Amino acid sequence: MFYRETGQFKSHYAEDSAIFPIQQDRIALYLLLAVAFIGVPLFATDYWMGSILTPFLILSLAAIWLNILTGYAGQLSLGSAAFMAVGAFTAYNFALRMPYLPLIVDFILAGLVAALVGVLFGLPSLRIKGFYLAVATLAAQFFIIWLLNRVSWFSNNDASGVINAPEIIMFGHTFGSVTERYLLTLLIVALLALLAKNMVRCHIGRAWMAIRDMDVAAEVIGIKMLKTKLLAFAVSSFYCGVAGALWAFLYLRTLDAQADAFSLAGSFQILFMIIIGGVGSILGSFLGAAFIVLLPIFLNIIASLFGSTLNADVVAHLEVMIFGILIIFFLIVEPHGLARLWVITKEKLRLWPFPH
Amino acid sequence: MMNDTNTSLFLSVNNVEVIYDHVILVLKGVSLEVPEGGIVALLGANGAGKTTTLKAISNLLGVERGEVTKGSISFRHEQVDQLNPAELVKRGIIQVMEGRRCFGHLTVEENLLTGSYIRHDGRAAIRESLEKVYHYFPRLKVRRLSQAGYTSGGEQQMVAIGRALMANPKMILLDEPSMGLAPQLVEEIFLIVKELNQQEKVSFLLAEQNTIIALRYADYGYILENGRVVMDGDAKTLSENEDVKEFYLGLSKHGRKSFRDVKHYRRRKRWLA
Amino acid sequence: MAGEIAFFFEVLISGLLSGVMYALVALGFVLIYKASGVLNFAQGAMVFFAALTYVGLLEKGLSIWTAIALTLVIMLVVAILTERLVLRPLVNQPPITLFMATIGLAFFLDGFAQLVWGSEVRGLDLGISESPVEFLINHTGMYISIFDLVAALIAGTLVVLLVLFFNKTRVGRALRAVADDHQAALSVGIPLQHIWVIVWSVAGIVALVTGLLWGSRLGVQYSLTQVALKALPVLILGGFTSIPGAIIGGLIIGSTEKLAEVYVGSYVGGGIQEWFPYMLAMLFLLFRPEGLFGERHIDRV
Amino acid sequence: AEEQFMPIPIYRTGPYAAAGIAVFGGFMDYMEMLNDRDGGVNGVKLVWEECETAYKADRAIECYERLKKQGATGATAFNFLGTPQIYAVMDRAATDKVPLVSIGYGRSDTLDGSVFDYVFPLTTTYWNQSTAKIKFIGQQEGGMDKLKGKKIAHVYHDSGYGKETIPVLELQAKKYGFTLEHFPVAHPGLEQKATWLQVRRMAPDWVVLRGFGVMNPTALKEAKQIGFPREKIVGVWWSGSEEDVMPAGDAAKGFIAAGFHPAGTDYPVIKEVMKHVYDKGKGTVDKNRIGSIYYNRGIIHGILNIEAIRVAQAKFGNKPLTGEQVRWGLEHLDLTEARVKELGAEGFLSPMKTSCANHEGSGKVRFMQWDGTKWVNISDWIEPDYELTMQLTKESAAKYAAEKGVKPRDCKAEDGSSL
Amino acid sequence: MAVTGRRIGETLLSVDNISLSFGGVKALTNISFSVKEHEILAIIGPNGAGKSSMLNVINGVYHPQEGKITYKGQTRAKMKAHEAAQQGIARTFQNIALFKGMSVLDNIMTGRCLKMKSNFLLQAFYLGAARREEIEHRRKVEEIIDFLRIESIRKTPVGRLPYGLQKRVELARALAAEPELLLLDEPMAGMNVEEKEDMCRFILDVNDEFGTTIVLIEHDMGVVMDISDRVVVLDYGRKIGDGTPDEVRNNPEVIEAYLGNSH
Ligand SMILES: Nc1ncnc2c1ncn2[C@@H]1O[C@H](COP(=O)(O)OP(=O)(O)OP(=O)(O)O)[C@@H](O)[C@H]1O
Ligand SMILES: Nc1ncnc2c1ncn2[C@@H]1O[C@H](COP(=O)(O)OP(=O)(O)OP(=O)(O)O)[C@@H](O)[C@H]1O
Ligand SMILES: CC(C)C[C@H](N)C(=O)O
Ligand SMILES: [Mg+2]
Ligand SMILES: [Mg+2]
Repeated sequence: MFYRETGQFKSHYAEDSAIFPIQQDRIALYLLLAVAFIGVPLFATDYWMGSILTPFLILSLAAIWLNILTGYAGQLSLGSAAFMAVGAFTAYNFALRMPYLPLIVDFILAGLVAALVGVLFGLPSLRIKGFYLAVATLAAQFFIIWLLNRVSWFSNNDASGVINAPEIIMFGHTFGSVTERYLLTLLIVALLALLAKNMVRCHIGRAWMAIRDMDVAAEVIGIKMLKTKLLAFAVSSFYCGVAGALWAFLYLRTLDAQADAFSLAGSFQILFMIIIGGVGSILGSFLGAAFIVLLPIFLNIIASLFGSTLNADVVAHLEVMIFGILIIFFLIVEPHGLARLWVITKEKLRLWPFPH
Repeated sequence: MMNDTNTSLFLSVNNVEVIYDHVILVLKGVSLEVPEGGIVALLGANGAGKTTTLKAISNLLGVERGEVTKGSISFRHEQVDQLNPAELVKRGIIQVMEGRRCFGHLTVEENLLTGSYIRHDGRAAIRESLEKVYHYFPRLKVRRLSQAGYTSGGEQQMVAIGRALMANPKMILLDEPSMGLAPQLVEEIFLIVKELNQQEKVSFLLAEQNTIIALRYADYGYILENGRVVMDGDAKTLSENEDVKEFYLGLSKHGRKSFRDVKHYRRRKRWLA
Repeated sequence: MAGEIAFFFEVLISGLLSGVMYALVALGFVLIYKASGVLNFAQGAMVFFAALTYVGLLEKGLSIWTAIALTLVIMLVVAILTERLVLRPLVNQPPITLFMATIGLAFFLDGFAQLVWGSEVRGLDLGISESPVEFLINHTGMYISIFDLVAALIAGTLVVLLVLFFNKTRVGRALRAVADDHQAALSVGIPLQHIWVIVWSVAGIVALVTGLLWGSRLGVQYSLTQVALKALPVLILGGFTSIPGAIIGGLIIGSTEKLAEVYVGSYVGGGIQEWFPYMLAMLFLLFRPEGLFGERHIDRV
Repeated sequence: AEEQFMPIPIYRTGPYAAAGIAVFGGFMDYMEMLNDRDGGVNGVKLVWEECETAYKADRAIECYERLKKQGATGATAFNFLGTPQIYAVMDRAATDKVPLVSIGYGRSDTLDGSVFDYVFPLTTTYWNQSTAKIKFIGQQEGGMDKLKGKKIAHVYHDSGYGKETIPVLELQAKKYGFTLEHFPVAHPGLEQKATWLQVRRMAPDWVVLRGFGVMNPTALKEAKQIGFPREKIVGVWWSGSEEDVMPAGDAAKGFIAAGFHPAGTDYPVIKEVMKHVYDKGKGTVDKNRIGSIYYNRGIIHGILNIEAIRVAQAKFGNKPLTGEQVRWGLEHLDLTEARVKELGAEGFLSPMKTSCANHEGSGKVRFMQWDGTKWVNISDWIEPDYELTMQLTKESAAKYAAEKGVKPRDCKAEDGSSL
Repeated sequence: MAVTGRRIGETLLSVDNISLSFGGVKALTNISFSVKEHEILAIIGPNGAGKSSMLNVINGVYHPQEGKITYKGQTRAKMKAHEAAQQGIARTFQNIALFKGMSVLDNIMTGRCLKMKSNFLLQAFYLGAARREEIEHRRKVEEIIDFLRIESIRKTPVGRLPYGLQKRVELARALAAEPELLLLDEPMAGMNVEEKEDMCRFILDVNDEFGTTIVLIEHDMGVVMDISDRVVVLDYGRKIGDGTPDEVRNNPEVIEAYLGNSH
């Protein structure tokens, strides 16, 4: 009833191709941003901001990388986590070795170096497709982590290989508190998400989708395979690199080539996010990250409520099982992910209360 | 609807409604009947719902998130809407899907053999059917060892039809059999249809855009528009209807007009009133 | 034989034998890929589940053969339930969706196996000796263990059986049809459901064999799920759809990774066998994008 | 009643679950026993909550943040049971004033309490342990001088944990003149053929094994397959549980591992746990796991953590304590022979004493050998080579302090201790 | 029947002695013909004759083993598909090759990819040039949408459209590139007469209004004979006829091989 677009006429193509052409959506977005930027810092606990929302945002960014690459450009990759590691270590080394650079530059460099590495490992995609490519990207995953681990220069010759990230000083301000770090993360993520959204709705995004959907036809139309694919690798790896730097600097505040987030498990986790969230949807990246990051924690919290009544071992395994079941359940409900579920719900809402 | 078919009632579709994705209503109560040994044509513009109707019968909708939400379908007095496609094929209904849908990685011959999966009458019998298909489509024999994915569009269409024949069906749902076939071959396919119909008593329900030929070979026809049957009747009656002539046969009062002369302006169809 | 040369051969042969163990895992993947065009992420979990169920049953006092039989029955039930509850509702969905569903399944099986049997580490003794073959030590100076030889034998037999099964039965053809186009396969009367149950059951059997062999090596514990990682490069090298490809791929990967680790690894700090197989497989794909025996991707307009 | 909150960042899932469940199980059972027997600690009831880390640093951080403010006075102390986790949480803990306790693992240089106020690598650090290992090998060879020219292979878990001892080993190789080669094994360590073939080629006199989880039985099996005597393999104590050797079956016989406490149930403290917990139908682990190495290590965790609470209560009063107060307790642990006996842990826990400068407190190591069914002690308590490790610790801690801008406390002034 | 405002000009494209084979299969043997500016040329022939392959050769999807192609005066043996696009060759496909995951509008917009120049950073920030460019091209695309009368399905994902409309969208996408040479592979397959009439109208209009040269493959002889200026007939890889519709219609070899007697 209330979710209607009647009365909203568009007189310009610009309006029609806005990110949120429907006014209610725009209002909702502004509200969401207001909550995120103002409400959360005011009301949320440090635990929520620092340990749930911050990693959630960073992982959303990583999910955006994979969504650009897989969801839009159709190149399946299982090397996400390694590219995050590249970003993290790049930022660290620039911060360490060129302390005069502003940290924000380090982050950008983290993205750029990751982009470079991404392009390098993206080259095989010109010949290899589908699951073959996915498995081949594991080469990147294992090789990069091995290299970071083996060449101790990357971790400043630290014996354990576990190093602490430097203080976050930007614009002459030290981001010491959880709230500040959360806000910084939010700002970066929101900005990059906006850029991603812009890209995918522009020419370049369409080119990516075209090679995803049918590469031969795309080529016939005049899309340059090499350039477009590699650009997808570059842009998305940039995101991943930044995500990695944020992860190390703003969330974990340690760097470790062996960290779970940089391991194969991390790569898979990011893949889960986009599949659950919705392949080919920026919104889906966020929804998926929420699902994958928050669900286990919620399950764990719920489980701890039963702590006394149920055997803890049983609960731990039940958690894993339920997580698995929920994945399957959501896929069956909507194979195209949560974002699609959201769209369909909106479509129904539009028709409500008159079906069909 | 058909009045004298109760005795030979074969396939009957009653007031079927289909919804895709829980929101898109496509068929809005379609009813039709195919008598035993009949050839029935399903005509209609693009998007009218012909394919959907056929898939509703063969129960292939489920995998596209489509759903029969109302109505019923029976085949030889048996309710079949709940049967899975394999069961239906066993009972003798097989669909030739629109757009060929060959198994790209299988060779032409392997494609044909997949059609005999449900059969248990021995290798020799299957071999015989295979020869029969090759007899109908000699081109396939030439290409039998090529991967179907690399054959031409028309060849793939032949594979798709041949594959269905391999199941020894009693009733074939043919979705746009003529699409992409050279004129001779179209003629040939319809001749094959006729032959199967007459000699092996196979019934046909065919969705076809080539109305001229469809009405020439069919006994009966339904016209579907926007998910509803708007007209039905003997093939003859239909082909004499003014609207059908104009919109489906491309004939005006003065015979066939050249495609060059068509203007975008057009008359309204009467049944849309 | 001179020391270095003998050592080279020893590395080579142990590599080949490890390769057979990898191939065993890869087989399970191939089966399911053939039938649905999807990488079955749950294969590792199935290996773990099968092995754990088997030792669990042994602990309950069952005899070896009853335990094996019962485990097989349980794997069949898993196959049926998987088809009914996971695959059937997802027919005709893009491969990536099915892939994700198998990931969900993997979580479930991991959790379920440990829920039922606990997460303790268990030993598994198949009664096959791990000692090196004396004869070979005495005559060639090479240390090759009996266990490895037996494992190779079992894997070889399994491959032969599977190849026969898929080439001599109509199921084989139907499988490939299903992998190409679920809906079209349905339309010609291929009962997807049965096919999937069959394939998942066979994959379950392969998982049990794999689980027993690997489990007796590593102990039956959660890490068994990780053996799947060893199979992936084998898969791409051999081709996702080829059973012989799994064996050949396994042999190539196994031997080259060992040689690389021993002869190259020491110069760069070691541990290169983590990535070496993947790199090798990737480079190989540049020349043959469908692996050694995989089916070519059909690209036509 | 008043309650003292203990966070339990356990791992019940993943490749290392066996360790997580048993160690934390012992820990929780010990607390349960105290609650049942004494009504807690001096009238303050012990409460705890689990959080699953899956042995992952990132989840550990989340658990840390979730639990650090729980309970009336916040978390008592965190025992993460994992070196990477300690590294990851260290800075946060210092800021939040919550102590981290790492019993037999963690970052070795945190021994230096003047720099790392909030980290307590109680009993023995990896560095100290490692020197004890080499001493043990020396003893077996008939004297440290006999090590000259010997070959030692170092097979380690390729992780922060595994690499921790490389610098110490290198120093010792130089000092005693043995050749050392490093062989990393990638997590989780399923495939070690190539590694052991290389070991065979090197033909070392001894192998030092720093494994965890599945890496251990696999290593032992491979060793057997290449015919390397298990009696010449000395493992870290995370290679020395029943779970590490049982899956290897026959292949594990003769394998030697370090330890800082025995297995078995013949100790009053364990009897108490059985009586007050298991006999009442409670308890977190399978009964037959009681007395296993991991479980007993959990009991040690219980004893040491709770003892710190007691010590702190003596100073701050018998009420729930903050992390900061418990920290004081941890720094003033003094488990004398007599006190250990009181605790029912005679022969179970070696006496120890912490100070401002030394957060480790003990450092003695003992070696045991697997006879196919159980661990048998084969050595006395061996003192680490403090001379070597303290130097390294000081340097490393100083470097950390400089990097982080931490001003080391003046321990001389505080309690007269120094390294 | 001459249409006003349309003059057939010089040779735009000529193929010379093209031979193409796949493994053992000879898809094309020694084919030569030429296409003149503003002309509508039809290629007909039985199934598997090599018609689609011929189009694939012209726009660089297949590379013939022998022969050469002269387009706008430039002779070459081989070119890449996207180069062909750059030179103004656009096409539609026999098995619809739309981008299934995108909306109709986006599909058509991809057709203009060669005309969009702003770099991706500008696009990311959606600034100035990039924004203007998007909107300007959108305007152009809307014209095509109007022209083909598919306004109402603009935002629909193409996968949901019925077959006939998909074909129309594909044409729109090709038109969006404003090609000089348009290759249409069975644009009217699967349409009923009414829809074919529409399609013919569109093709003729494109040819008329934009002066686009068109090569089309079609099995409906009515259509072919009515709208094409010239017809090339292929049979199993060989050319067996080339001439005006009337000439071809009466060529006995063509009748034998393709038309049969009913036409
Ligand atoms: N999977 C689907 N999801 C959503 N809508 C669909 C789906 N399949 C078909 N439709 C819609 O249903 C309507 C009828 O489609 P159908 O394919 O049955 O038409 P048709 O008569 O066969 O047309 P054509 O002659 O083009 O083949 C169309 O409007 C189409 O958009
Ligand atoms: N990529 C390919 N690989 C192998 N064979 C091919 C390939 N492309 C086409 N062919 C073969 O070349 C021959 C000509 O095919 P083409 O598609 O050009 O036919 P067509 O004239 O378009 O037929 P139709 O009218 O049926 O579409 C066919 O026999 C086909 O099987
Ligand atoms: C149980 C663990 C504390 C051992 C581990 N490998 C570590 O030191 O991190
Ligand atoms: Mg249709
Ligand atoms: Mg063609």
